[in-house]
Amino acid sequence: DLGGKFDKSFNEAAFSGATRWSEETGGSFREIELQSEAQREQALRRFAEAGANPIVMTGFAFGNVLSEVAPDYPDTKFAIIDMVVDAPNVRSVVFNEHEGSYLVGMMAAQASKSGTVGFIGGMDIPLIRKFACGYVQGVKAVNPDATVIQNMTGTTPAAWNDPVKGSELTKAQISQGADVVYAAAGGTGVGVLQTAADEGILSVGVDSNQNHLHSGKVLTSMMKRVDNAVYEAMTAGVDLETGFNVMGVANGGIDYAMDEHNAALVSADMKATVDAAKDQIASGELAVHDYMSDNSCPVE
Amino acid sequence: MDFLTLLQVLDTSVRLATPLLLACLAGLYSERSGVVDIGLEGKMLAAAFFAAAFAFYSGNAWVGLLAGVGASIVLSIIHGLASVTFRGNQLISGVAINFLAAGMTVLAAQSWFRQGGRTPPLEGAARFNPIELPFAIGPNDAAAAERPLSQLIAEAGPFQQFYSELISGHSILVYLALLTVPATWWLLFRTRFGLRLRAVGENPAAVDTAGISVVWLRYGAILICGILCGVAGAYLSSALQAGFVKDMTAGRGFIALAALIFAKWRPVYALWACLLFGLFQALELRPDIIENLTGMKVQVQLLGALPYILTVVILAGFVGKAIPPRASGEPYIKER
Amino acid sequence: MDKMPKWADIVLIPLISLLLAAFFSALVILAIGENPIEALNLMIDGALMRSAGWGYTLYYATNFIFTGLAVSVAFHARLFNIGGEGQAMLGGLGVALVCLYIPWPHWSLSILGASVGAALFGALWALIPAYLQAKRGSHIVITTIMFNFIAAALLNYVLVEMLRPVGAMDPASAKFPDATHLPSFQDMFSTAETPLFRGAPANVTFFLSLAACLLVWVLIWKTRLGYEIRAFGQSETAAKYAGISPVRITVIAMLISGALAGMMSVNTTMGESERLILNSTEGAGFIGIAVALMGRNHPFGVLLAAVLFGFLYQGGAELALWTSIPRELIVVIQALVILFTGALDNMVRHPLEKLFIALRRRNA
Amino acid sequence: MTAPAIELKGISKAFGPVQANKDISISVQPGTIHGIIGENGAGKSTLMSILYGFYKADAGEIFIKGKKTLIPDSQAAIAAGIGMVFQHFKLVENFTVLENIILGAEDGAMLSTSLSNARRELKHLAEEYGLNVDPDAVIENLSVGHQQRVEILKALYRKAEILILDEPTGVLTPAEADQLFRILDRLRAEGKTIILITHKLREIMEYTNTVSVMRRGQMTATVKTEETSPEHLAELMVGRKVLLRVDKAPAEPGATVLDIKGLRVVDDKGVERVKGIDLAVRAGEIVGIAGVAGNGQSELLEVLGGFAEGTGTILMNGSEIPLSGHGADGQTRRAVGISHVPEDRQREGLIMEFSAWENTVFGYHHAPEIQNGLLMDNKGIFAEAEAKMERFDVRPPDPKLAAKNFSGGNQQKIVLAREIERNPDLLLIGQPTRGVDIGAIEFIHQQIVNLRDQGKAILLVSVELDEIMSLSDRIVVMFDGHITGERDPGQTNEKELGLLMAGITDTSTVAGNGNTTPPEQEVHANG
Ligand SMILES: Nc1ncnc2c1ncn2[C@@H]1O[C@H](COP(=O)(O)OP(=O)(O)OP(=O)(O)O)[C@@H](O)[C@H]1O
Ligand SMILES: Nc1ncnc2c1ncn2[C@@H]1O[C@H](COP(=O)(O)OP(=O)(O)OP(=O)(O)O)[C@@H](O)[C@H]1O
Ligand SMILES: [Mg+2]
Ligand SMILES: [Mg+2]
Repeated sequence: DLGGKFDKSFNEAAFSGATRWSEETGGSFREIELQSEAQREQALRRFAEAGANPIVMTGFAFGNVLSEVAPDYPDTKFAIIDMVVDAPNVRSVVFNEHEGSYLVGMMAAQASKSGTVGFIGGMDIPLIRKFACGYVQGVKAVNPDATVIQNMTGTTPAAWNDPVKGSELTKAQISQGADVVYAAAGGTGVGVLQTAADEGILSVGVDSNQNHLHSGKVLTSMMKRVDNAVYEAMTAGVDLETGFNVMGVANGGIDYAMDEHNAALVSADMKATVDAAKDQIASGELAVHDYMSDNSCPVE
Repeated sequence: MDFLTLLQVLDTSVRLATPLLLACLAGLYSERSGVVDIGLEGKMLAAAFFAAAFAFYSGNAWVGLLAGVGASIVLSIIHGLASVTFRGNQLISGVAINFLAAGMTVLAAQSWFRQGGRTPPLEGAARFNPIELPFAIGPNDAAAAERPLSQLIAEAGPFQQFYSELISGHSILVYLALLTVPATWWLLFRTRFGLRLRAVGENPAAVDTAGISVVWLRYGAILICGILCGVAGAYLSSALQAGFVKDMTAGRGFIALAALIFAKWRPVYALWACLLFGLFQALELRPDIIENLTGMKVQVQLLGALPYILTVVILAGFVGKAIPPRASGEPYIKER
Repeated sequence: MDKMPKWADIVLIPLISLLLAAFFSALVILAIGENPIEALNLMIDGALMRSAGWGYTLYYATNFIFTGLAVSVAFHARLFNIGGEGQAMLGGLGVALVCLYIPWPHWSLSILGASVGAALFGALWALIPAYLQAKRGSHIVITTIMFNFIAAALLNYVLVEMLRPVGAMDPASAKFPDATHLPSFQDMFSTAETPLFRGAPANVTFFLSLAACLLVWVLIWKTRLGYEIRAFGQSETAAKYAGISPVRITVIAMLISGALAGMMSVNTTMGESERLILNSTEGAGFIGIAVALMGRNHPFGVLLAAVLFGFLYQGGAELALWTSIPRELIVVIQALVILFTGALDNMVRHPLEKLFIALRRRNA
Repeated sequence: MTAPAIELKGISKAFGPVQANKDISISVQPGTIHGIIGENGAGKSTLMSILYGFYKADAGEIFIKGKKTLIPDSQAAIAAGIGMVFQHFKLVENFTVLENIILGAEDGAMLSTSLSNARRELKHLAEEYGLNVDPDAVIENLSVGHQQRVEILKALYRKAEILILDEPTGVLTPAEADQLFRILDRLRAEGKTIILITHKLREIMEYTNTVSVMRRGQMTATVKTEETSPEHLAELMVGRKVLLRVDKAPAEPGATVLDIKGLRVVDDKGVERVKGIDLAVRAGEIVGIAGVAGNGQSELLEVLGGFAEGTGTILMNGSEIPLSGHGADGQTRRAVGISHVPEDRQREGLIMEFSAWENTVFGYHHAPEIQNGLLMDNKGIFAEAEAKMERFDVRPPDPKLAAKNFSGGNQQKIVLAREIERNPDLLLIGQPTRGVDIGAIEFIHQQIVNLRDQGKAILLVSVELDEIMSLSDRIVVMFDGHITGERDPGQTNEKELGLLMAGITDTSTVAGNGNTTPPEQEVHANG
């Protein structure tokens, strides 16, 4: 989606899924980054007419367009990520980001010494509030007295791409006492993680596994397996199963990242606590509130 | 708001004011010579990219700075060609330069690094790192004490807080930018070059008939403008940030122009104006402070628009009719 | 006595400038390792050789006609309106409110209503900078730029907090009712046997923009108001002598300019997306500057330049679709076009003038 | 005879299609004042600007003191000992006198030494030539006369041996002009060479040694001043006989058209420029306002014309007109029968980029007779413009030509044609012939008198005392925002008016003695 292919996060995940597919199968794919809204429809049609099948698109902004285009190309399969489009030849993939955010929130609360953690969102849209809300719930689950400082970077798409501001927001949060920050801000997050590393506090990455960006300084990452979703859609090819597909903790679509870069940061205790919650969510025992369900968040 | 919070906000203001100040002084030279430059934004952007790219290749922030300044100067020369040599419309030339920089930086970044129009992150000596002044509490002390820096500072006395938080710990370019203010004042009002520069912005015909070349004077000013914009851009990508991302100037060139008007084209006022705009931007990052001060929850959108709204308010309310250098914006045409 | 024939001024110079811009664009394409000839072919093929391509080209052109006219009307009063972007955004809001909250029986009525809404909101957004310029002397270039940023924040607030349907992810309004659907070129020109403009967003608003060209032409060159606007633009002191109120003309010219910029949203918001989205203007307000310049601030020139830029946009989209050339190439090409046609046009004009004078001397 | 101070050979210069100078040769003897006259647009300023290196000649050679000299820019001209005072001063308005003087002639890169050196030198020059100016005054606060002194000082500071003055007296009062010529005489006596461009034949006859006449880009004659006469020069200039005096019958004033009571005007800077004026103008008379520029005359005209605001009462044909707020604008004034020829035709009276025909309705574009429904009747306006231009002998008579392409005199004719042909009850007219050549002056004066003879009221402001004396039926003198006196032109003289213009109301010692007209008019002056 708008924000650029190499945001080290959402879009990059989609791209790497596609690349993985192409490397494994030798298939070829075309990709386009859009420059304008009117082009969304155009791109879909042109790809469909050129015989691309399936066509995978990432980002909720395609929703409207797809619902108009899909019926015109009944033989083409579409997959859309982050949005639900009800059409017989469309597979809609949505993620339970609030669940993953909950998990990293728990992690952050445990890692925090000051009892204050931060959240830095990208553009202020419901989706990002959904991230924030899940995160706060996770933090409070561990430490009900914790403070969560929340900032959104901006209100225009430029907010996905403003690391300078991300960096300054991080500094501001640090000066308010935050010692773990969670960046759900696309390219802006690069600045957040950088500053957190510079200033010696911990950060939490998003969408892709960002632990390696500053080894030993990124606590964990909330992984939204967009790459998997894209990979699966492409692997399925014309046989793509259409319909509604929720990716959550339960089916591995959402997870938090553990690897050699953050092994030293996460104690066994911390991991145990988070894994317990993960199991509960997976089994349905624990329901994390979804901001989008009613446009509000039970905790601040 | 306690003293330390105030210092923190001011600290952020200084950091954020630095690119504004450099760009504002750049604009000052240009407009004082009679050439309006709304392409500050584009020059900074181009400089930010080239500085980051060359700093990455060389591993040396100073090499990056030079490259950034070079890129900015190239755009300056284009502006000079358009507005001095070919006596075209200066506003339009500025608009074109902004577009050119916006497109070219991403194009070049993509073609060199293939990372979607950004440069790889800069590390170590490829960045301008904060300088710790003598006796200040800095990251080294924090490392030695094995405690967060913020805590150490919080425990220090007020003067030490002031010194360590606000005065120390900026990158060299911040201090350089601050030094540029008195240097500019001195150059403008105490030297022959300054006299001529001010004159050519007021009445180029007077300069011309006094036997001085209007063209060269203006190119001189435009060149200085390019250098300062170059430093501003390098600061953005290799001091404030660790690398280039597209459109990273985010309107700073325009805010700098507003500051220039607010400052009535005077260097010392420019410092205050830029610090004020820096403060607005710093406050935007601290909704908690605004909420404490006003006792209201502030909408993010309002917060984000705050610097722009305040700019308009200041221009309308406090500056009134600012009188620019008389010849600024008009090409000097002897014969038609 | 003029230095050269009029046709040279209005045709030859832009043409040569354009060629220069094309030449440098080709160099840029070469520099990033692509083939400029192929790129051009691709652009022409995608934008002009298929009816759907034209449908896109004209769709973009419609936007640029409106913003180009907006910039040029203000230019005639020597006001540099860089705020077309923000005015168009607010225009979109006007369109959305009109379409969402008034039950329209038929598109023909709704397009009128939406135009009024768009023009009103666009004009409103231009009013404050105009007033500040006229009364307080606040530089309009700066204030309109600031108002672009403020408009973006305002629109965001309205979309996220007010117009967004509950549960929707997009910061966008609900879809407009069907009665406000504007006939697209496909609806109008396609028949069962010959499908034309398939899926392209060009719609009746294009004809609205043509009408706007005509109206602006009449306004500027045939009416008292236009006379006053031009007089004021040429000399403020003389205008004052003639009893033309600077405040009045500044405000009126900007209102018209803002209204025109706002009307662009009829095309994007009502004609294409059929709902209000956050970023429907997409820089068209800025392209308007280039279009006005290339069109020499004349409505007919604006029309031609708008089509050219429409072609660039559509051709650029095709490039991005089928090659790995980043979309920013188009931004660079725009910059070069603005640079050569707007800022460096004397580079072409001066030698040409000399040439024509020499020719005349020889003939005399 | 010694080598000429300056010799120009075969100078040609074209501005685009306009051939401003065609193969001009001229030689100027050292220690003389050499006059140059010619119609507007004859190429005088261009020629001198070439000599000063401001423009580059297309062809030709320049010899200074017999030596061939290349003058590619003003730097070279200054080095060759040439100084020039342009018609429109080339001063930086918000700089001090001292800063203007050292600009381009600084000693060293630091300002402080240059400034102190210049201060010393300036004092010296001031004493030597009686050129007193405050070195720390800011230019924009100085009178034009003093600004001109600064220009002369600039040249002398640069050790100019040859001084060019382009229409130096156009904006000066008689007293200032006298002083200027005393200084020029002094310079000449020292052996300096002076070139003087002027439209005033009296100055030529009185002060020059030789005079050259230019016409349409060519040098038509160079003669010794003592061997010629004003009539002869005028004929050489214009190519026909010119009437140098205004030919007019005595006035027959009728009813009061304009009645001003207690008018006060405060300018943008908050300075009171008109300090309570009472004045009446009657039908069929020309009232001339004399005064040094900047004593409130301009502001008076601007308030009457509706583009400045004031307080007090003004009755036009017996009914009051608003002086501020709504209705105080040019449109409303025109509607009640006031026409206005502004002082600055290029900045106020015309839109230079508009074609002549569009300019012929400028200010009257709302008039109902030129409307065609909602639109303007452009065809009708064009046809009318063609006729007007013919009646007023505007050259070239091409309505499509942009105003900027006409010479100063012809531009003025376009303005006059527009304002006079409206047949106003009251014509306000400021500096009608400033910088206009004598051929055009003759015509313009005749038009003004004709209008009066049709029974119209005319209020004339001019800094040219000659013009005031010859056109007016009644002369009012303004000083410092007040009226200091009113005189009958037949019964006064330049000396007396000069005293009034300096604010001295006791003029008994120099009062005029021509007492042909009985003092029948009521006196409004209350200096
Ligand atoms: N800078 C210029 N560019 C183009 N044309 C010019 C320029 N200056 C003068 N001209 C033209 O050259 C011709 C000669 O002009 P010039 O100013 O030398 O006349 P002049 O004799 O000084 O007239 P005046 O008595 O009005 O001062 C005129 O036709 C004028 O329009
Ligand atoms: N830069 C220029 N370009 C074109 N024409 C010019 C230029 N400068 C002067 N002219 C023209 O040259 C002629 C003479 O110019 P000059 O500057 O002497 O003014 P003028 O018309 O004599 O007016 P005045 O002497 O009353 O100020 C005018 O026709 C004027 O329009
Ligand atoms: Mg002249
Ligand atoms: Mg003249």
